Amino acid sequence: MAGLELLSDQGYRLDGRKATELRKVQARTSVFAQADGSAYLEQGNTKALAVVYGPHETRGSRSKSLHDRAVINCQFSMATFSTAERKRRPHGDRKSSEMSLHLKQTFEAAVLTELYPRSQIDIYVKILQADGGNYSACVNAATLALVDAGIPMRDYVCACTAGFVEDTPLADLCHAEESGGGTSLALALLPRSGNIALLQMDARLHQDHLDALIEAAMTACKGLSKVLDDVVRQHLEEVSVLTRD
Amino acid sequence: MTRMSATRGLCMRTMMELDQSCSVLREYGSEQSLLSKPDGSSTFVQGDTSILAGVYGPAEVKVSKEIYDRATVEVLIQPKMGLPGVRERAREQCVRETCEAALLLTLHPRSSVTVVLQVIHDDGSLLSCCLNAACMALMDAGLPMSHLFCGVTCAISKEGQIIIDPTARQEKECRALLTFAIDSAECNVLISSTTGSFSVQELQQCIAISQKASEQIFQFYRDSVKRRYSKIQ
Amino acid sequence: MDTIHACFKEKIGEVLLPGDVFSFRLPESGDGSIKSEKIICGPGLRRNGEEVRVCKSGILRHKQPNMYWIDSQQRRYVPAKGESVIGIVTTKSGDVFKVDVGGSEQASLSYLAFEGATKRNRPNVQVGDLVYGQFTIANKDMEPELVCIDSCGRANGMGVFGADGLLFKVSLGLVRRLLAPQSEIIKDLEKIFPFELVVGMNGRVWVKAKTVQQTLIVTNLLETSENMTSQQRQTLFKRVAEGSL
Amino acid sequence: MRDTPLSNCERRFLLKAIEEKKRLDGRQTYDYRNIKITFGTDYGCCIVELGRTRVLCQVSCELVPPKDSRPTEGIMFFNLELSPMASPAFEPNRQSELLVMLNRQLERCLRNSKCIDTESLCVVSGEKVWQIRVDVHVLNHDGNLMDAASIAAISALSHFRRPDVAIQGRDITVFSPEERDPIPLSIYHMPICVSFAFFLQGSYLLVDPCEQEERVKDGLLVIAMNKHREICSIQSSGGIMLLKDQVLRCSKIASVKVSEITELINKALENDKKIRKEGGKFGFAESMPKERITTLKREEAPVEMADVKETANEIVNRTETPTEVVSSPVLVAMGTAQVGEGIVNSWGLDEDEEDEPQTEDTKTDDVMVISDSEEEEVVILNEEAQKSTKLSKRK
Amino acid sequence: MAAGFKTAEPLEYHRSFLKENCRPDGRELGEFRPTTLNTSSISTADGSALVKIGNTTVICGIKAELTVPPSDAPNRGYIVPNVDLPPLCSSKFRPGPPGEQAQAASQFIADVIESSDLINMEELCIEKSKLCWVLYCDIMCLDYDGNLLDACIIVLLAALKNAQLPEVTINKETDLAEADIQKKKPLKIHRHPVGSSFAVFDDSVILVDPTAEEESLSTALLTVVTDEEDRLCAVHKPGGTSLSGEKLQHCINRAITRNKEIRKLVDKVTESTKTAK
Repeated sequence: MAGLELLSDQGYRLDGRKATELRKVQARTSVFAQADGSAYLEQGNTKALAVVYGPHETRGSRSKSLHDRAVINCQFSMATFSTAERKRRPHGDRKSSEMSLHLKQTFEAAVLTELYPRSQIDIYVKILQADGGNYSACVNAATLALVDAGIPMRDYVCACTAGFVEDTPLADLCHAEESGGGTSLALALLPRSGNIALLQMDARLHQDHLDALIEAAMTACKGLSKVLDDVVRQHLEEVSVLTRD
Repeated sequence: MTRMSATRGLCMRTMMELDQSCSVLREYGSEQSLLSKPDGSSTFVQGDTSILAGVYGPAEVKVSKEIYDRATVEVLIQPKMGLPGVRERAREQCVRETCEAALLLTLHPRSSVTVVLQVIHDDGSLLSCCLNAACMALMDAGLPMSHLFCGVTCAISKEGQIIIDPTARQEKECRALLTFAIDSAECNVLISSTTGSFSVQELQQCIAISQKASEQIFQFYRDSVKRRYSKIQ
Repeated sequence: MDTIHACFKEKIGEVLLPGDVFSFRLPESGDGSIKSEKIICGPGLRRNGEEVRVCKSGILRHKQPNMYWIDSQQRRYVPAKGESVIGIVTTKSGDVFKVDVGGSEQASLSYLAFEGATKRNRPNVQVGDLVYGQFTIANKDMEPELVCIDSCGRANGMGVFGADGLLFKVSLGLVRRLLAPQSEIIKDLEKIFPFELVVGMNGRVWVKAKTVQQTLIVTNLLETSENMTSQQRQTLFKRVAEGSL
Repeated sequence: MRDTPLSNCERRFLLKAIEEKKRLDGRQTYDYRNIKITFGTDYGCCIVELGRTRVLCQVSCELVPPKDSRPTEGIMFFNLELSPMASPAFEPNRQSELLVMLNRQLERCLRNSKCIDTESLCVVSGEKVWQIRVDVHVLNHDGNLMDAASIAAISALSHFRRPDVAIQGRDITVFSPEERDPIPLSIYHMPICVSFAFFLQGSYLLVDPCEQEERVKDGLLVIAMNKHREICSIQSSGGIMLLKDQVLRCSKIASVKVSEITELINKALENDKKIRKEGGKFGFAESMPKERITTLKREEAPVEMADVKETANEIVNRTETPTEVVSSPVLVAMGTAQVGEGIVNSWGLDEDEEDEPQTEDTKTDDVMVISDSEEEEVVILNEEAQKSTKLSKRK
Repeated sequence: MAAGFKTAEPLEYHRSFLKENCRPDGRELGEFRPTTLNTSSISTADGSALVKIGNTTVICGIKAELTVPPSDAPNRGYIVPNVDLPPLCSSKFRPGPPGEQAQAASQFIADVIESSDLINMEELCIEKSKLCWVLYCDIMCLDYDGNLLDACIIVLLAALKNAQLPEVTINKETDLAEADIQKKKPLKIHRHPVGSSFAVFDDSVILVDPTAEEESLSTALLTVVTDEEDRLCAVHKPGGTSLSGEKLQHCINRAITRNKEIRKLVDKVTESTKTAK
């Protein structure tokens, strides 16, 4: 952290953004034909692909199925070429297992699972290129894929990271900002109700600053939700134009 | 730390060794039923060596391990650092076969008895401490047994002196190390596990001493069970 | 000529350990002067040729005229025919319920083994419900079987119960003390305030008092009376009675 | 093995009790269970009891080459094991969700928060650094493993001492504790996890849930903090909906709990230090609760060895002495010989032949029979084979 | 009929023989199966041997490699024994990582090497903290019919006696090790440990050299390892029913006789290979 100045005196960040400015988000839904729902999302240089299958019958052991709601099965993986050093294990290590678990928990909170008892929804997410905010890119991509699959949800789930430098909260961290070892907070939000589906924070932060940091992340999430909403609407318009003909 | 306790033990022992016919079991103790989850549990402490044992059973058994006419016994020894290796496997085999000989397994066919032993501290005589902890835990679990067993370790020093219940330091310096498990019914040898070389005479002496020591340990078992039931009339 | 009884009698109330032996000579056959004696070996005692061996640690107990057994503080239950237990329904499969009774195997309970149940009129039992039932089959080689009716087809206190109240576990030794006729613990406890109590031989106890608070008090008192002399218990109960009233 | 299932009755009662602000063991909403920290005779070893939950932690160290990306930093390695002793539901060697969650949270709480000065663990830059290994074993599971594990890990790290080293050129000498006093780790701060369980869609929360409470919870929020009120990690899990205010409220509660627990750890550490200094008895053996009726201790006990030698002699003498006569081996071919008589192994023999009694006298011409079955295995030059037969006859 | 009896009631079948003080394969209770030893079986190994005890067949190959001595014992080389029980030797072994029996056997062999002072490890060291020999002793069972441990000890002893190591010197200028393939010399074997295994039947009858079937039906197993001075290197009884001191003494006496027998066997084979040269 010592060498790099994350926030210049003029209030600009490494990549020239302002403190609360998000990276550019581009997304497309229905990128694959064979899946029930799919989405591709770029958040700055972080690129994520999400595919959803289901709801379908539970596969594998019967004992896993729940009699009152659907099971959500998530698998997170990182492409071997996604990071600077080649990744030897694309999935299955502690960090990836934890990420899969977090995604699962996030969407268990957001999807109306009680509508599909004894069934299963599969969400597969792959990071193609990693540049910070992997979790949030995955959540945002998976949300779009779920919408694309037509699975009912309480609300969009939007996720964003936030950091804290020199008493200023920074929204949507890139890899350089994350790897410095400074505070980093990942938050998944259901924007309409202001409910937090998942909250994760690393490295030290004084308790008094927590409020500001969460607030910054929530604002960023709300900003993201507009982008996602636009993507969905645009896609629907395109489809409806096509079907009208 | 260990150095201090070792020297303390050593002082004690040299005093005793003047007599040349005497050897001491270190201070020992046990607590039963200290864990809430297992069906039976105990710690056994010999000097600084300490083992925690937990027993589950007779419980559900995996189909692949099911035996149609008796219970399946599994013993796991968890080292304090790192993962269990070949040495732990060899110890597990010893403890498992001793438990199998003591338990009346045919009374609970198609079930499992799992004994988990956690090394809390190793200051010599580890295998005998494992055996003692396992026996107390099996008793605590109320599993039917035909007899009890206990473990005694003897070290033979370079001068040929037999040291009973040695510390880690004494184990390191000794010429041979012998661990026996003794049963309570006939005071015979259930397990013998040795390292180093020794004469036939020395072996028989060590067995005789272990049998003597086992009497004390069995009396200890009896006293602790008595104490435990002291409030129930 | 009381050879067998004599060696047992002097040990009644004593703590015995596995491996302890009562040896006796079998009365010689054909000798008319010695009447063959009978003793019944209960749990913890096993006959082995001309001796009886103790196989569990505990106190030797005696019941007139000739029953002996070892009273131990075991925690794991082993089903025995005729014993009444509290089970938790885990699955419904075909025309039986699988019931967890705390043994090494789940017990089966037929749909028809409830009062008034017929093929048409099935009992209303859900997964997770508590049942109080009696073993009709329980031996080491067969799957144990429970029923919730007596030989006349009456419920007789058995069946599904526990809409509210609390279930907890105690040692099998304590359960036996609770179930003994004229149990002192229960007598003492009843003086504090009224409550409902179901005790299963498998170490499960269900309690329901007027309020949540009172239920919790009863639960905690029962759990602590495990390792107390009757005097200690009475003083404790007295203190609770004074404090809560 | 399966764990006992949770009955509907327990679930309903627990939730009702939580609504009425009552807990099974009579605690208040924000109360911790009793915490007991005991240290072993080894440095860096402790057992933490949190109510009936019990964990063991041992810190150890090893000299290893550093990671390429961080040549001047020591390595911290955390491993938490769910021993099958702790619960029948824990299987050995299985990566369960709980295990992943606990291990990652422990790493985040203690490694990412940079509570230990890893640069002081460097011995030779780019070549040798200390790897500090933290093994946590769960011994009994009665809920809130995370908090117990984090308390155990930071206590053990604070208690740990690594051996002193000296560098001369390229040689590294590691001193034993007798030669030079071992060195404690430099710890910047002590992060401690505080777990909050949420019930009924997040409308109720409890600190330090026991196992039964954990089984009916909707979700969990773990906040790791140090006594300077710095948050070291936050993790929500279990698919609950949180509100920002709830998080802030939890962080306030956590700061209070953390300062209490830190004080407790420091007290335990000081106590241990004092006893060691004074040369008193320490370690787990000393912390056994002697007043319990389930506990019994014995002082050092001499074992009578007076007649041991006689007994041993008697046994040795009573049994017959080993015979001096030993059957001689028979050389079958160069480099191959056999000892023992009677049956021959069944290789190369038909079933029928096996039943026939073997009556040959081995000492003389057993060779023929053997070489019959052996010749395929051992390549023998004829000449030599004959020589060997002669040899054996001479014997 | 007999075959049917044997399959249906194996224990009773054996008992009926033991009553007559003999065993189903015709041996007496205290009798070993014929033991065959062959050395230099594998030319690619630095030392090798093959041992058959009845049907039980084990082969041992020794590979010597140069390495840096362990930091805690800079003046010693070391031996790494490994016992492999592949599925081909018996239907009771499965492919995959070594099972409990193989691991226990490896540990036992390692203990025997350590306890018996078979080889002075310091002689394996070439230069302190720089270079030493490590001997990989891979013992593989080819046919499993009981009494694995005895066979393993004999095969290890014979293979070590058979092993020839090239002379190695460290070139002072280049600081590199130079091996002289032409000059090979045998290892110095200090002790000759030999094991004898026993099986306990019905808690009372003791059999020597049990077959696989006898092992599986017995209630306890015992292995006694002695050296040429009649000292004990291991008395290994991993559980099972108990034995009194007297019974143990009987077994030890039998083991001492066995040691002489096997020592003669090993000597004879070694001698024969020497004379051949």
